[in-house]
Amino acid sequence: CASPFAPQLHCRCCLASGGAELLVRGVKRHNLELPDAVQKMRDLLAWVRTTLIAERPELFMQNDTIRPGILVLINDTDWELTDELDYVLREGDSIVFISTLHGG
Amino acid sequence: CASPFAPQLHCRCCLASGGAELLVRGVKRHNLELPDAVQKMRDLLAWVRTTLIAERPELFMQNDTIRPGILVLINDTDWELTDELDYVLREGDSIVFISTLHGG
Amino acid sequence: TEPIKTALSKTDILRYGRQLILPEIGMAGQLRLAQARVIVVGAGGLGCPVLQYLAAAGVGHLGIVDDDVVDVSNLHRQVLHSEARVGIPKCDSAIANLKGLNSSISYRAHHLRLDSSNARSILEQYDVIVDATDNVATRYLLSDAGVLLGKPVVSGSALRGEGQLTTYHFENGPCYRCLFPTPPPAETVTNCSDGGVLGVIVGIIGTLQALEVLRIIIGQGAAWSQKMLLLDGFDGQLRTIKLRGRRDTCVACGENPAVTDFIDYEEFVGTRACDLTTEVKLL
Amino acid sequence: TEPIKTALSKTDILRYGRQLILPEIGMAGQLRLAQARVIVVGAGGLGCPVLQYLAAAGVGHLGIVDDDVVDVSNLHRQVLHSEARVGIPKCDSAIANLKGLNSSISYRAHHLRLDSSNARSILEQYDVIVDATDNVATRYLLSDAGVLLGKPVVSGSALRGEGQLTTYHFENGPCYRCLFPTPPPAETVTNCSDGGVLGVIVGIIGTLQALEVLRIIIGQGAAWSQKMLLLDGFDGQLRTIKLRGRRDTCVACGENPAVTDFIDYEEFVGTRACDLTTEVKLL
Ligand SMILES: [Zn+2]
Ligand SMILES: [Zn+2]
Repeated sequence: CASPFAPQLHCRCCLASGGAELLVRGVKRHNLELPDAVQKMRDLLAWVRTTLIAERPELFMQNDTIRPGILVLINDTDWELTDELDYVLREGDSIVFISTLHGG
Repeated sequence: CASPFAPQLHCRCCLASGGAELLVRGVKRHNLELPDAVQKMRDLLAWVRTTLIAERPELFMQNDTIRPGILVLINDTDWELTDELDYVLREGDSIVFISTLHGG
Repeated sequence: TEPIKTALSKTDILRYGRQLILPEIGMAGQLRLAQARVIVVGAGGLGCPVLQYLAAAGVGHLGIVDDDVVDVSNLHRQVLHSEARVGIPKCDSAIANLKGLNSSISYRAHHLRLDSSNARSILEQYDVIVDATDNVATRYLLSDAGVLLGKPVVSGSALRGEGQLTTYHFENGPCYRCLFPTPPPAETVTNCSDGGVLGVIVGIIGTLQALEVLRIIIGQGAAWSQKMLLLDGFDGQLRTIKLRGRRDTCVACGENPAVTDFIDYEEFVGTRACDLTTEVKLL
Repeated sequence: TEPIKTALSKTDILRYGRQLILPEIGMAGQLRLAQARVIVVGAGGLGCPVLQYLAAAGVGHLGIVDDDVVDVSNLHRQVLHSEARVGIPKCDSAIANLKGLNSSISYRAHHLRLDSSNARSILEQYDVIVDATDNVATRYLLSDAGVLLGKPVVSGSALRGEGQLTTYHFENGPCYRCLFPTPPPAETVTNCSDGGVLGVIVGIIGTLQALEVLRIIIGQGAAWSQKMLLLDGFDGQLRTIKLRGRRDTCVACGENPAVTDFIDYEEFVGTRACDLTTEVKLL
């Protein structure tokens, strides 16, 4: 998908970093073509869990939402500043899952 | 004007840095309301020179274009990748003048 | 406690002249730096560049907390230490180097592991807390310290080719618990010794932490409060993301805080602070 | 010339273990670092962090060009030097410090000012050129050297609270002359000694330059070719801008280059390389 430095159109870009990429096949950038059933972030999380995650889905989600320690960004903004699970996805949205780092 | 990290709407943002701000009243961010006569970058340069620059305009422009050592960015892209002087300004464009630095 | 400096000397003006002439610093800013007290928790990969640039800039009082000793495997990223000082405490090794760079700073070594029993008495002596640690338990401790003692916490972290930087509890910004009310599963936590890190990543994040501390001291405000800087060195990307503000319901910094004193952080995060024994490292 | 290292020793593996385990480095990447030859032009504010992190990471051969001696007014930003080494050449001071950090690197001091008479014989010995200088003339010289000798130039600069970073002559990226065919008016040029600089700004840009060099050596490509990183420390902003590519009409790297050998750069830019005597400093 498009780099974060360019406008994102015609793709729903899904990025994982900070280690969260290890859950989604070790790949940081996913250019997703989502089925029509995926309308909200709630649907996207469930879809990512079943489609992209091969093992240990509990390290991605807990109780129908993201597990503690992963930040969710919608267009570079903390999803807590949006409707979170109820956020309605739009064409070209950039979704990022960041596992926070603890090393130093 | 809006920060470069937020979408720029309803403003033509003009930014100067790297020392170029010293030419435009020492201010880095200018939220410009341009008269209708300013349509292209060519017009903008002339308008900035007469409106914002108090002294020594030759340190901003030479021969009707920007002087050597100042990079011009249109929406974070080198203006050489656009139509340069003939670029037609659009509502919300971010224009940046960067004087390159030489210290170290 | 030493007397507070009230004026710059001629020597100071010679030494700091190149930054004194900046309007954002000036004589007043340089004097604020000289009076400032900063505690850097962790004299490892992040702590080294933070200490180096704060000492160089003339921050008058620098405290260092670390209970570890220098190992040869640290030297690819912990640039204040040296081959000759392998085996000696990192606090002492760092101070030996820093004294050579700027002998006019007052350095204080706290050669211990921070916990609920000692955090208050140490941290209350300082104005700004730098989180340069490598484990989740100490990050919660430092965030709570920021809230309980009313000090900003400039927090950096790094792993593999990535780094993150944010400032907690500054003006209306969030604390660590606002972002992460629940600790991550212990098995998802990896530190640099286990997961590896490219040395220059901690160098970049550490120098940016030093900038943030200097901004706070001279009254320019924090650049990364309610924001997080993300560095991906192998992707070649630097991005700033927008974070939530302070949460009214936060148990530490909210309206009705439940956390009114330091707790047992190792128990809270369910792992030892030093992360020596984690086994599964999926994340 | 020393023999080229063909395998890592057990000591290397102990020392670099934490970065060796990264898939982007591995044994092969670490060996490439050991074999690499990097020249850092300028052992000042930018050069110090570049050298520190390249030496720590195990870049096998480091050359340093600088004709200056350490002054106490350097110490607020030039963190490899020390109070005890004031008055000695910066090359030697830097190497004294770096040897303590990593004695296994081969260091070479070039205690001189680069000009058209000595540039080729010095620079051709290295694989990557780091531009950590403080004047326009040497920047043109290093860019031309990159083109004439076929080497990438990782260029950093800083002034006051701002910094810039870009890589010249890497794959299809521009050289300095592609961006700036004409030198700026001499009166608009200010260096750090005259204009001042916040020390940590050069620290941030220098560590980012070190990252760029490491990326190039291990074959990850340049992150800032055809791009420029802009840091505004007092604004708290880091931005990456998109630059033009290589210009067909460039007199140095274009289709029909007019610059086929080194020229007199001080004459070209109309000012002395050391910028000692500029007076009007509007920009
Ligand atoms: Zn909170
Ligand atoms: Zn060129």
